[in-house]
Amino acid sequence: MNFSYIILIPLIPLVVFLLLGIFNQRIKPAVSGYVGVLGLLTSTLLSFYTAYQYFFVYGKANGVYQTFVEKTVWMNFTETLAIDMGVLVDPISVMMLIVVSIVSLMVHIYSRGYMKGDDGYTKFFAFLSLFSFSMYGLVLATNLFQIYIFWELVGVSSYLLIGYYYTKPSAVSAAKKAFIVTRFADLGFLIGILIVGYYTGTYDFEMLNNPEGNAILNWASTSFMGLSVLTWALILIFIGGAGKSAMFPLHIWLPDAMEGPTPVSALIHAATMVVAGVFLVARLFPMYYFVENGFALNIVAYVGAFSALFAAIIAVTQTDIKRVLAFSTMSQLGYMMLALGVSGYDGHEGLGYMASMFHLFAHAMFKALLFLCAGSVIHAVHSNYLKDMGGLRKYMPITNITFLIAALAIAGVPPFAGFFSKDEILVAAFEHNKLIYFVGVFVAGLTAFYMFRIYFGIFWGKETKYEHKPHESPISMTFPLMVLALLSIVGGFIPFSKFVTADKAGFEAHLNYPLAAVAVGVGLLGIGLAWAFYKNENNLADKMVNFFGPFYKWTSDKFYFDEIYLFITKKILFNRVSAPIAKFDKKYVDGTMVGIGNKTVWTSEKIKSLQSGKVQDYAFAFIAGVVVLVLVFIYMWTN
Amino acid sequence: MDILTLFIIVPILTILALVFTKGLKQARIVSLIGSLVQFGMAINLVFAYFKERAVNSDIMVFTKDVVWFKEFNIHYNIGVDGISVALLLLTAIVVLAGVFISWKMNDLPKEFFVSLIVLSIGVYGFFISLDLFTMFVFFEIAVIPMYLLIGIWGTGPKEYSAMKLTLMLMGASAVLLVGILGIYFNSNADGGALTFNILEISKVSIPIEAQKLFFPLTFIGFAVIGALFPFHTWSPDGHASAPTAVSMLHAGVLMKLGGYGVFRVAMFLLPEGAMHWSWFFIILATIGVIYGAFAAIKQTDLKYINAYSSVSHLGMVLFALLMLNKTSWNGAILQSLSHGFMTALFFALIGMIYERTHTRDVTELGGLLKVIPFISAIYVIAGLASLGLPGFSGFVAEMNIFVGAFEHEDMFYRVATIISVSAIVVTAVYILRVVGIMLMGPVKNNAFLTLEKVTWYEKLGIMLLLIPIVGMGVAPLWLSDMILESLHPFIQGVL
Amino acid sequence: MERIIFYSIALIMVVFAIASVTSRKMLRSVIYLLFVLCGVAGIYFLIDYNFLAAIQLTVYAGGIIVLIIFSVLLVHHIEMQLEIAKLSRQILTAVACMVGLGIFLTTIYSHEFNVVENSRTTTTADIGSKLLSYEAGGFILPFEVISVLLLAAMIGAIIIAKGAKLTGKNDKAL
Amino acid sequence: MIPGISIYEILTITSILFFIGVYGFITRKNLISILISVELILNASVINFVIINKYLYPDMLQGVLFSLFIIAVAAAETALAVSIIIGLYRQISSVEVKDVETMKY
Repeated sequence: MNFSYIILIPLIPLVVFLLLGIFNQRIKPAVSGYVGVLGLLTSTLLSFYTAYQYFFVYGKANGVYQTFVEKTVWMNFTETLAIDMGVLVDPISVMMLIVVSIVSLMVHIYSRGYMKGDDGYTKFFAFLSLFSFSMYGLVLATNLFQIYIFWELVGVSSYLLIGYYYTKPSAVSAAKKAFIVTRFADLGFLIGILIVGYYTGTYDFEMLNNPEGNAILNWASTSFMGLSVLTWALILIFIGGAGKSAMFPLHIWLPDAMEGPTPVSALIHAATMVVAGVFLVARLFPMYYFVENGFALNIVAYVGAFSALFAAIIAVTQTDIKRVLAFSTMSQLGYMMLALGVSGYDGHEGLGYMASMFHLFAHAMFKALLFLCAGSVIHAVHSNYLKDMGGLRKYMPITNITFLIAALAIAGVPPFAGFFSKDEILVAAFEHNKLIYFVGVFVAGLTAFYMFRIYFGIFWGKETKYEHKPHESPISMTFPLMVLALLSIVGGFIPFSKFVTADKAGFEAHLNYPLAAVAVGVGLLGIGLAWAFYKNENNLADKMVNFFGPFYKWTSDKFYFDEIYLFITKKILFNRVSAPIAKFDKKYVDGTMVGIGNKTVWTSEKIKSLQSGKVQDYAFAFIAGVVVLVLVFIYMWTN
Repeated sequence: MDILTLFIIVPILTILALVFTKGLKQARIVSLIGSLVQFGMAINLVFAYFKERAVNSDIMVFTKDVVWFKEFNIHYNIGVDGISVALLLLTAIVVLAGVFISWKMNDLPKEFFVSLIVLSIGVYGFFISLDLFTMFVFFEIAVIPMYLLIGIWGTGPKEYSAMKLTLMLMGASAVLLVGILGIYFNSNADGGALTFNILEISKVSIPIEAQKLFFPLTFIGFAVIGALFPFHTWSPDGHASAPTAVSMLHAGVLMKLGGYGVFRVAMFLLPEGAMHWSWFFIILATIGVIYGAFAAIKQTDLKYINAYSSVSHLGMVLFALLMLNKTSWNGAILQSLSHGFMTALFFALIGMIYERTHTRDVTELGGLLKVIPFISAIYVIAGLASLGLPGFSGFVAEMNIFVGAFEHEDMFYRVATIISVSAIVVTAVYILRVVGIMLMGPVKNNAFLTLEKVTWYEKLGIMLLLIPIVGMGVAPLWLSDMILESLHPFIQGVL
Repeated sequence: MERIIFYSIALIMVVFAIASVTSRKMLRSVIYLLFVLCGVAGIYFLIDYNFLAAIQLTVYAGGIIVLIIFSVLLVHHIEMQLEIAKLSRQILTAVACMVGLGIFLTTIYSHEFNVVENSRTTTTADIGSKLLSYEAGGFILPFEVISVLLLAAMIGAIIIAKGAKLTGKNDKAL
Repeated sequence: MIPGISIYEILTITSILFFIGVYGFITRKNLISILISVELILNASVINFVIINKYLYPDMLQGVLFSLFIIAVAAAETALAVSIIIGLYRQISSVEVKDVETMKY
């Protein structure tokens, strides 16, 4: 079982990145596109080979999928604590390899058409490769520190790609926002890592996740403020995950991140990087589940559920199609989180875990597809706004069909991929927590509604006057659409419960027909409403807007979260903390030092008049001094 | 001639050769040759060190001892361990890069290069000395040329800055001298011969009362040059006024003398004092870390931003040293190295930007990525390195510091650690702010469109600094292990 | 008889000395000084040092005073009132001087002088031979030094008083 | 020897003269007046030399000779002082002390 070749999967994009980055100016754009695609194609093939080998050839022993680790020391902290670099092969990492590979490859191909003629074509592919490298590194990480390292690297690739149109101020500030918000979350992650490292003495997932290992068994040994320190650590780590996965209230960067080129949104902000948070929780799932009886896991569940609901509500009111998709992403990520949150560990109990991973997989396909379709539409009409679109089905048939497939998939209509994964999630939620279940069902309805709202808004509805007649995108762009659409259709039939489960043993999952019926019903209801409101021009939608009144306004302004954050950063952090510190430094700290200097000068200024230049003064001082000295001496002698 | 004394001799020879040069062209060629030789020697030293270390397990290797002032038992006593080797390499690289960056130094080139090399003599001497007094002498040699370099070749209120810097550092030296003499007079409690030799002093136990008295003096004396809050204010003004190469050398190397001195003298010779006082200085260092970062957010002058960022980063070094364990000490040394390369790179880039646009005010700049892509891209990379991105040296250093600092269990240390850790977010804020305003966005001034592209010597200077940053960040193992090994005898003293 | 003469000379000296340092008219001040110097000569006469007294009269009273009077006349209007120091300054100085005087006097009076009763007179010849003697205790070297000093002072005085031209040249040279 | 007059009385007189000279030196504001005060101080000390020679060491002439030297030096000094005063007066038209303080600080 030699799997050292797996190291090549991340390394090839890295080499491509270095190549394109260093010879940026000297490479013809067309060549760089081919190099990028080719590099990723190799990685993709290797990923598929790995998956085949792992799942079907050697992965299983005694009915349980084994974890294979190959690693080498990267840096020593102490005699026992070190950062290792290596690859870890287990079901979720292999699954993530597949997800990343497919989406990334599709996006690479798509970008060749989408970015054609752009100034920074080579740079774009370089950054894409950097991102792919980081993402592969992240999913293959063997320990917390390695995942943190790649975590930061995906963060920075995301920063670079969001700020790709760097002359546009909105893109610059969006990139900055994304990086700083996620960095803030990473602070929690890092502190969590430090705590884990200190109290368990290891960063290795194998050691940490072993249900019979010291880390999990001794969770109660140290407590802080009523909770085990490990619970705190897991909560902090979850904050890191929540930052990347745009969970409430760290979600504000995701909608703005849509300033990046659309392929980037598809790759990073829909399919891969944003699921890193979910992946992180899944990666540490045994710890979440066993430490303090899943206290931290409950938090994950509620945060996920709330984010799902919150984002879905906002998505209904947005008019920028990419933002609708962004909030939809956030909502679906909430879904995955809540699925993890309601999951158990053994066998069928771990349904939530399996469902979450399943949904992650399916979502990656159809959400990437949605974004790429949106990109195709934007490419055609040169606008992000719903009001500039309408009736495009005639001009862009392929985009129309693929978008419809994706929308049906996300709405949970059988037999598309979303139906199966969402159904498993709802079943898991129903079995563990009814409240979360109802939230889930409601969100499913909302999802169907807003997704078909934009679908009808774009492809049906009133035809807008276009300056240039929109046309279907080139084959390099539609090919990925078709591939992803195909995957969105058949993806649901993959028997995930055989492969990816919490205890790695696999189980038989069955459809729960009553619950599935409810979910499908709600989805169809949402689609029906959207049909009624938006398929043809009518004023039903406006009536609804008026009906909800101020609530609509809040929602479309995203509940003013951006403003709150802006207030905290600009008003409080910049003006109430930073500016006073800068002033304090100038005025008091520096002032004291300069003051000491000035006092010295002042003193000498004062005493220099003693040196008046008048001989008489000196003579007087001399005489008086002699007299005084003599008196002193006499006094001392006589005593 | 032994391998270490050459580090003093070669610069002296360079200076002698410089005296006979005429004009910029000859001066820079001579300095370049001198610093290239120095650079080669530093690399050779690394290999020689590994070779020697394999057969020699003394604390210091390549030692040599010559009496030069008998009455007070002052020796020219030199030797290196892994830490000094790393710092010597840093110095050689930064000096070489500094020569490249000063390629077009048109005013009084000869005098400029002479001062620069005198400064480097001080630094080299400081890192190889094992005798407190000799160390102090070299320390002063390093500080004095700063006055000339800033006062003559500087910009802006240069006289004021030069004066402020020199006076504050001199003040610190005075305090330091008291500390060193305190150590000297307690170096033999049983009434034997007094000594300045660090290794010998470390073997005797200085009375606890004396340690408590002299630790703060020694610590502050060294830490002022390491920009300890609230004695950091010389640094923003000094850096802002200094010419590019001097800023590089100063922030990159000279400020490292502080951390190194604290470690070699204050911590090593006065361990009980260190433990007694650590809480107090941890508070100062923590304030410095977070305070420097916040102060940097509001600055508009590029050099001020970088200077405050140095306050923050070097605060981290002192913070790590005060944590008194191997991991954090390793982090402190790595952070010194990493900050040395990074900040030198920053100052080099700022110098290039200033040379082209004639302003350092961030608000006047914009869209530079479009007009000078190479410099701007490297600035972004340096920025990312500075905010502790994995793959660059800063990350390696900071993680060591944090993991080390986290080994203390009690609440005080925990809080201090978490505050310091949170500085990484603030760092991101000010770095990205500059990157966003200055490099990205639309080109603000049409005059920028004709800016000169990067030249070969600038590229060389940049690459010299960038390679170690990336090297340390990607493969930290050999360096970190070399330092860890050298730390061993030092940590024994504390435990 | 000598007592009476001595006391009257002493009185004159002290009174005129005080007058000399307090008078606000320059010329009067100089004349008062002349009286003091004459008093000094008187004391030399009393102790039988006639040569010294003569020197005192010729050099001091004759030479120096004339010099000073000249300079006064050159730089001053005779009627001009001199500025005087602040009262506080005067009092302070007076107190310091009084205390100093007190210290002097207590020291003097507490010291037992080994007075030798005599009535020797010193002739000019004695002084002359002593002054030019090469032997031990002779003063030939100081005598020569003083000669050089006087010469130097003479040249110096000429150069300084000549002033403007020379300094003008010097300025150029600088 | 002055019959009936002890050395103490003479020394008292010279001390008084000396301090009058000091007083004048410190309080007068005019260079010439200061010169006058200096003469007083010199004279007081010259008398001391002579008197001590006469009363204590009548066989020797050191005191007398020294007083001669002092007189000579005083003459030289006065000559120089007067020339300085005149030179100064030519330059700044004043011989007041307050105008001559370029040596301060």
